[in-house]
Amino acid sequence: MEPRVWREMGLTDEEYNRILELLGREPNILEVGIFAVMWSEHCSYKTSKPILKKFPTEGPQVLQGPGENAGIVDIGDNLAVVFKMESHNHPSAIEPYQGAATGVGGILRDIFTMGARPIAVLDALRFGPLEEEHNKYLLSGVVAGIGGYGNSIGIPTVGGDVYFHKSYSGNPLVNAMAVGLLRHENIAKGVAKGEGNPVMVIGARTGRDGIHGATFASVELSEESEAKRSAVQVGDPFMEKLLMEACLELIEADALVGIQDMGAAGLTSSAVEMAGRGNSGIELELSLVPRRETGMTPYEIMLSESQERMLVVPKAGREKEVEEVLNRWGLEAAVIGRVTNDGLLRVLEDGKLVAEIPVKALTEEAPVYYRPAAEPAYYQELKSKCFDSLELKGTAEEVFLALISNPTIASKEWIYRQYDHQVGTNTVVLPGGDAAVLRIRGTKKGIALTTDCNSRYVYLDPYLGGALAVVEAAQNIACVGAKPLAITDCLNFGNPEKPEIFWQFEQACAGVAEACRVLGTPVTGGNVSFYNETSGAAIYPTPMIGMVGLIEDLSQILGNTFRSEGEQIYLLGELEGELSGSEYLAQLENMEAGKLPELDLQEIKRRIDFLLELNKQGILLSAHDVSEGGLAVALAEMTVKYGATVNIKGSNQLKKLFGERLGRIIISISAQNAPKLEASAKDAGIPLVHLGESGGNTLKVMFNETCCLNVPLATYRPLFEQAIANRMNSKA
Amino acid sequence: MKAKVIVTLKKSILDPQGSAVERSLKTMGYPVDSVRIGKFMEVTLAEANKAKAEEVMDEICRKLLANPVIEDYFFELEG
Amino acid sequence: MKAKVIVTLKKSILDPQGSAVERSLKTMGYPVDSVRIGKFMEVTLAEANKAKAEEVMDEICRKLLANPVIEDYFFELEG
Amino acid sequence: MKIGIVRFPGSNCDIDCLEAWRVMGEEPKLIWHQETSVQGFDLIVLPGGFSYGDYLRTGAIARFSPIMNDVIRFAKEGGLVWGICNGFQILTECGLLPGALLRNAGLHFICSPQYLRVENNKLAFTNCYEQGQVIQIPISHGEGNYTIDDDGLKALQDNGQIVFRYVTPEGEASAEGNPNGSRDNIAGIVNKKGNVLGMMPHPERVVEEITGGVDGKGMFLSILKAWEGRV
Ligand SMILES: Nc1ncnc2c1ncn2[C@@H]1O[C@H](COP(=O)(O)OP(=O)(O)O)[C@@H](O)[C@H]1O
Ligand SMILES: [Mg+2]
Repeated sequence: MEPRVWREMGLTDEEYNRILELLGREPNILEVGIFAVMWSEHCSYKTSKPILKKFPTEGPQVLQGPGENAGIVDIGDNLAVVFKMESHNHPSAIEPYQGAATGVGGILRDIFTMGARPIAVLDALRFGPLEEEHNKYLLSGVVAGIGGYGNSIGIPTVGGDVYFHKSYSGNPLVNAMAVGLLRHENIAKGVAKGEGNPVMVIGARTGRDGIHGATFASVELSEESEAKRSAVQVGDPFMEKLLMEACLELIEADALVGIQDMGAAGLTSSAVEMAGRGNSGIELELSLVPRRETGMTPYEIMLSESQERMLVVPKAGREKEVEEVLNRWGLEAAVIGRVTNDGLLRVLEDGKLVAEIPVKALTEEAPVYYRPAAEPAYYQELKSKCFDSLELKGTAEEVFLALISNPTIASKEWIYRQYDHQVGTNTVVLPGGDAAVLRIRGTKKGIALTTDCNSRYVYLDPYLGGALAVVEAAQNIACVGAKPLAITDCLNFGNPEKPEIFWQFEQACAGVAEACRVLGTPVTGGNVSFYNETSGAAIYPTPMIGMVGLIEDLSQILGNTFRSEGEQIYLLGELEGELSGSEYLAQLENMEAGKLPELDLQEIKRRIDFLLELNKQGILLSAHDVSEGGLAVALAEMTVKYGATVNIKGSNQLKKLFGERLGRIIISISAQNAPKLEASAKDAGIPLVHLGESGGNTLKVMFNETCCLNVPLATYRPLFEQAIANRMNSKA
Repeated sequence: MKAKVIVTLKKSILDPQGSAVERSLKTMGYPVDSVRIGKFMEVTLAEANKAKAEEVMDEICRKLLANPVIEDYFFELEG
Repeated sequence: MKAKVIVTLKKSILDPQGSAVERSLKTMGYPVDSVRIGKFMEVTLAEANKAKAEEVMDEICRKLLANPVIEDYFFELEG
Repeated sequence: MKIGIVRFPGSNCDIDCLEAWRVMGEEPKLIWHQETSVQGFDLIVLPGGFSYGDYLRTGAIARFSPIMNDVIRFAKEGGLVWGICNGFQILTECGLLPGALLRNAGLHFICSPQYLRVENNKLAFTNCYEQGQVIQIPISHGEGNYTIDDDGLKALQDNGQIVFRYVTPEGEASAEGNPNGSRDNIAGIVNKKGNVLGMMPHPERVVEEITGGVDGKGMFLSILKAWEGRV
C-alpha cells in the first residue's frame, strides 16, 4: 500500500507499522480506514489520555464516571442525572447551522442512550469579535442551528455562555451540554455481549454523510479541509425525537443488552466500543444496513456519520419487539449482525469477508502519546506586567457604560430568546440567572446547571485559569442556592503536537483537577477538542466546564437581582480585584497581560459553603458572583427593577470598581437580618463588606464619599440588553 | 431584468424535509417515489445589460442565495 | 415520471425572508430591486401516464405542497 | 371532564398540557395520531411542538393524520377544540380556523414572556378573565405571524372572533407590543361558533407559580366552568 493512503487518512508511518504488527499482515483499505478513525485523536484520546487520568472521578454521588457515553450522578429518591458536554467546533466553522444543530443532536443521543430522558441543553459558545461580518454570520447560524434542533425535538435550552475574542475568529467553539434524568434501574450501557445476540441498527438510513468526520475533527482547519469533507451532516430533529421516544421505550421494556449512539466514526466506533466494553467480538453483514443511497462501498458504510442512528444489541429473541417499537414511531430497524466471542470485528459484504480486526487492537492497543510540553515564551513575559499604577481611563461612568455594552459582558438575551427554554415546563430559573434551575417533578428538588470558562485567564495562567473555570461554575451553582455536585468538561485547545499547546493543556487540566478535588465535584466525563487553529494560530485554551448542582428544596432558590427597596447589599470577599487579565484591561487598554490574583481553593470552598448555609437559614434575598467587569458590572446585573446606592472606601478606585478576582459574591439581605449575617461572617472568618442599599432607579456609587458613578437604569439597562442585538442589526 | 433562481440541496446531502413529505404522500396513498425540496427565488435586478446581470446573479447566488457547502444553484434571466 | 413544482407566496402576502435577503443584497451594493422567496420541489412519481400524473400532481399540490390561503403553485412534468 | 390530547409525531408540548391539566385536577388521555376516533371526549387539545418536524409548512402534514378527520367532525358538531401553537397552525391548515401563520417578521424563533389582552371573555375558553384584562403568557415559536385577507379580518373583528391580541405591558395593541408581525396583533382566534380556539402563546406553561406564574390558569378554569355549566 502506498504511504499516501494512510497518511491522507491521518495515520503516521509509525502508526501504520503498528497496524502491520498487530495484524501480522497488510491491512486492506477498509481496515486502514477503520484503524484511522479509531486511532484518531477524537476517538482514541491518544494524546490526552495520560493527562485526563489525573482527574478525580469518584465520589459517593457518582454512579457512572468517564468511559461510558455520559456520566451519571445520584440525586436521591432513586433518581439520577445524566450529563455530558461535547464539541462541534469544526463542523460549525464550515456550516454553522448544521454544525451546531448536529452537535445538539449528537449530545442528546449520548444522554438517551444511557436510558435517560433528556431534560435540558446548554450551549457554550466562543466567537471572534462581532465587528467582523463573518463572525456575525457564524453567530447567527450557530444560534439558529442550536435552536433549530433543540426547539424542534422539544428539549429546552436553558443556559450556556458566550465570549467574543479574536482568537476564535475562523475557529469558533460550539460546545453543547445535555442533561437527562433517569431512575436508577433504567441505566443502560453501551455494551455488546452474549454470544449470538443480534446486533441491530435503528433510526435513520445510512448515507455518505461526514465520512472521516472523526479524523477531520482531529486536524487543523485549512483550505483543504473543506474539500476533504465528503458531505456535511444534516440534522433531522424530527427523526431524532422519534428515535428518542423509541429508545426510551425499549430501555423501559428492558429489551436491550446494550445500546449506543452512532456519533463520530459511525458504525465503526459504535460496534467496536460496544464489543470492547463487553469483551466480545462483533460480526456485521453490510448488505443488511439500510441505506439512503445506492452503490455505497463497505468503506463508506463503515465510516458514514449519518445522524440519528443507534446501534443496539437486543436480548436474543426480542428483535421483533425492537422492530415493532421502531415501526410504531415510523422508523426502521434492521438486524445487521451478531455478537461473537472471538474478540474480532468481522465485516462481511454479501457473505464475503471485507475486514477482520481484533477489537482490542482498535481500542486498548491504540497508541498513546506522551507529548513534550514546554512553557511558551509569552507566559513569563505577560506575567511580569504590573498594572498597579494604571489610572482610570476617562470617568468611571464612561468606563462603566463601555463595559456593559461589551458583547462578552452584555446580556445574552438576543441568543437565548431564540431557544425554547421552557418546553417541558420544568425550568424554574430561566436563562439570565447565574445558573439555570430545573425542578424534578414529584420531588421538592431541583438541579442547577451552568457552563463556564474565561479563556483569557487560562491563556495567562493555564493552571489557575483551569481552576478558575471550575470555581466560577461552582459559584454560579451556589448563587442560585444549589450545592455543586459534579462536572463534565469540553477541553478545547490548539494543536497538541506543539509543546507550548500541550503545556497549556497539561497545566489547565491540572488546575481543573485540583479545583474539582477541593470543591468536591468529580469529573464524570467530557470531551477533548484539539487542533483548534486557523492558519497556525491557536485559540485561547478553553477548558469549558459544565457543572451540575443539587438544590434540596426549591423554595430556597436564590435570584440574582434586587427585588425590593432597602435590601442591604454586602460583598462576600475582598473589595479589591486585579486588572491582570481583566475585561477592563483588554477593552480599555487593549492589553491582555498580568499575573492573576492568587487563588486559595480552600477559602473558595468555605465561602461557597457559607453562602449555602446562609441560604438554608432562609435569610438571603439575592446572590450574584462578581466576574468579568468587576464589582460595577455585577451591580449593574443585579439592578433590573430596583437601583442601588453603594459606598466604597479606600484607595484605587479603578481596581475596586472594575478589577476582577473570583471568589467574590454580592448578596442582599433585609436590614433586620443584617446583624445576624455580620455575626456569622465574623464567626466563620469570611471577609464581608457592607456595600449599600437597593432602591431608586439609578445605580449610584460613592467612592470615599464622592459620587463617581450615577446612572439611571433607563440609560444602562437598554445598553446592556441590546448590545448584541445592535451589533447583529436586529431586534432582540 | 428578472432572474429566477433554483437552489437545491446537493445530491449526497440528507433532505429531512423532502423525506418527511415523501413519507406522508406515500401514507396518503399517492404513487410517489421521492421528494426533494429546495428554494425558488425571484430576483428583480436594476441592470439592463444581460451579460452584466448574469455576472451579478452568479455572484449573488454564490455569496448569499445558496450555501455552496451543501447546495447547488441554477438561474435563468428573463426580460 | 418527474415533476418540478414551484410554490410562491401570493403577491398580497408579505415575504419577510425575501425582504431580508433584498436588504442585505442592497447593503452589499448589488443592483437589486426586489427578492421573493418560494419553494422548489422535485417529485418523482411512480406513474408513467402523463395525463394521470398531471392529475395526481395537481391534487398533491392543492392538498399538501401548497397552502392555497397564502400560496400559488405551478408544476411541470418531465420525462 | 374527558380531555384528549392528540399526540402527533413531533408534538412536544403534549406532556406539558397533560401535566397542566393534572395541576387542575383532571386526568387527560393522550390520543395517538393514528387513531381514528375522538368519540367520548369533551375537549380535544392539539398541543404545541413540531409535528412532522414542521417540515414543508407548520402543521401541513399533521393535518392529514388519521385522527384529524374525526377531530374535524367533532369540531363541526360543536365539540371543544383547543389548538396551542403548533395546534393553532394545524387548525388553520385543515381549515377549521381562517388565515395562516407565517414566519415571524424578524425571522427569528422567539421564546419570551408576552403580554396579551383578552378581547373576548364570553367564550368557553375565556370566561374566567375580565374583558380587556392584560395577562402574561409566554410565546415560543418561529412561525406565529398570523395573516388573513382584508375581508377575513373584518369578519373576525365583526364577529368577536379575535380572542387575544399581543400588547405592550400597558395594554396597547401597538407595533411595539407585537412580537412577530401578526396582522392586527392577533395572538389567538376562535371560529364563528366559538368552540374551536387557536392561539400561539402557551398557557400550559403558566399554571404554577414556580415555573413562571399562573396567568394561563384562567383558560383551564374557564373550560371547566363552561363544561360544568353545560352538564
Ligand atoms: N449561549 C447561551 N445559551 C443560553 N443561555 C445563555 C447563553 N449564554 C449566556 N446565557 C445565559 O445568560 C446568563 C448570563 O451568562 P454569563 O454572562 O455567562 O453569566 P456568568 O458570568 O454568571 O457565568 C446565564 O443565565 C446564561 O445561562
Ligand atoms: Mg454568574
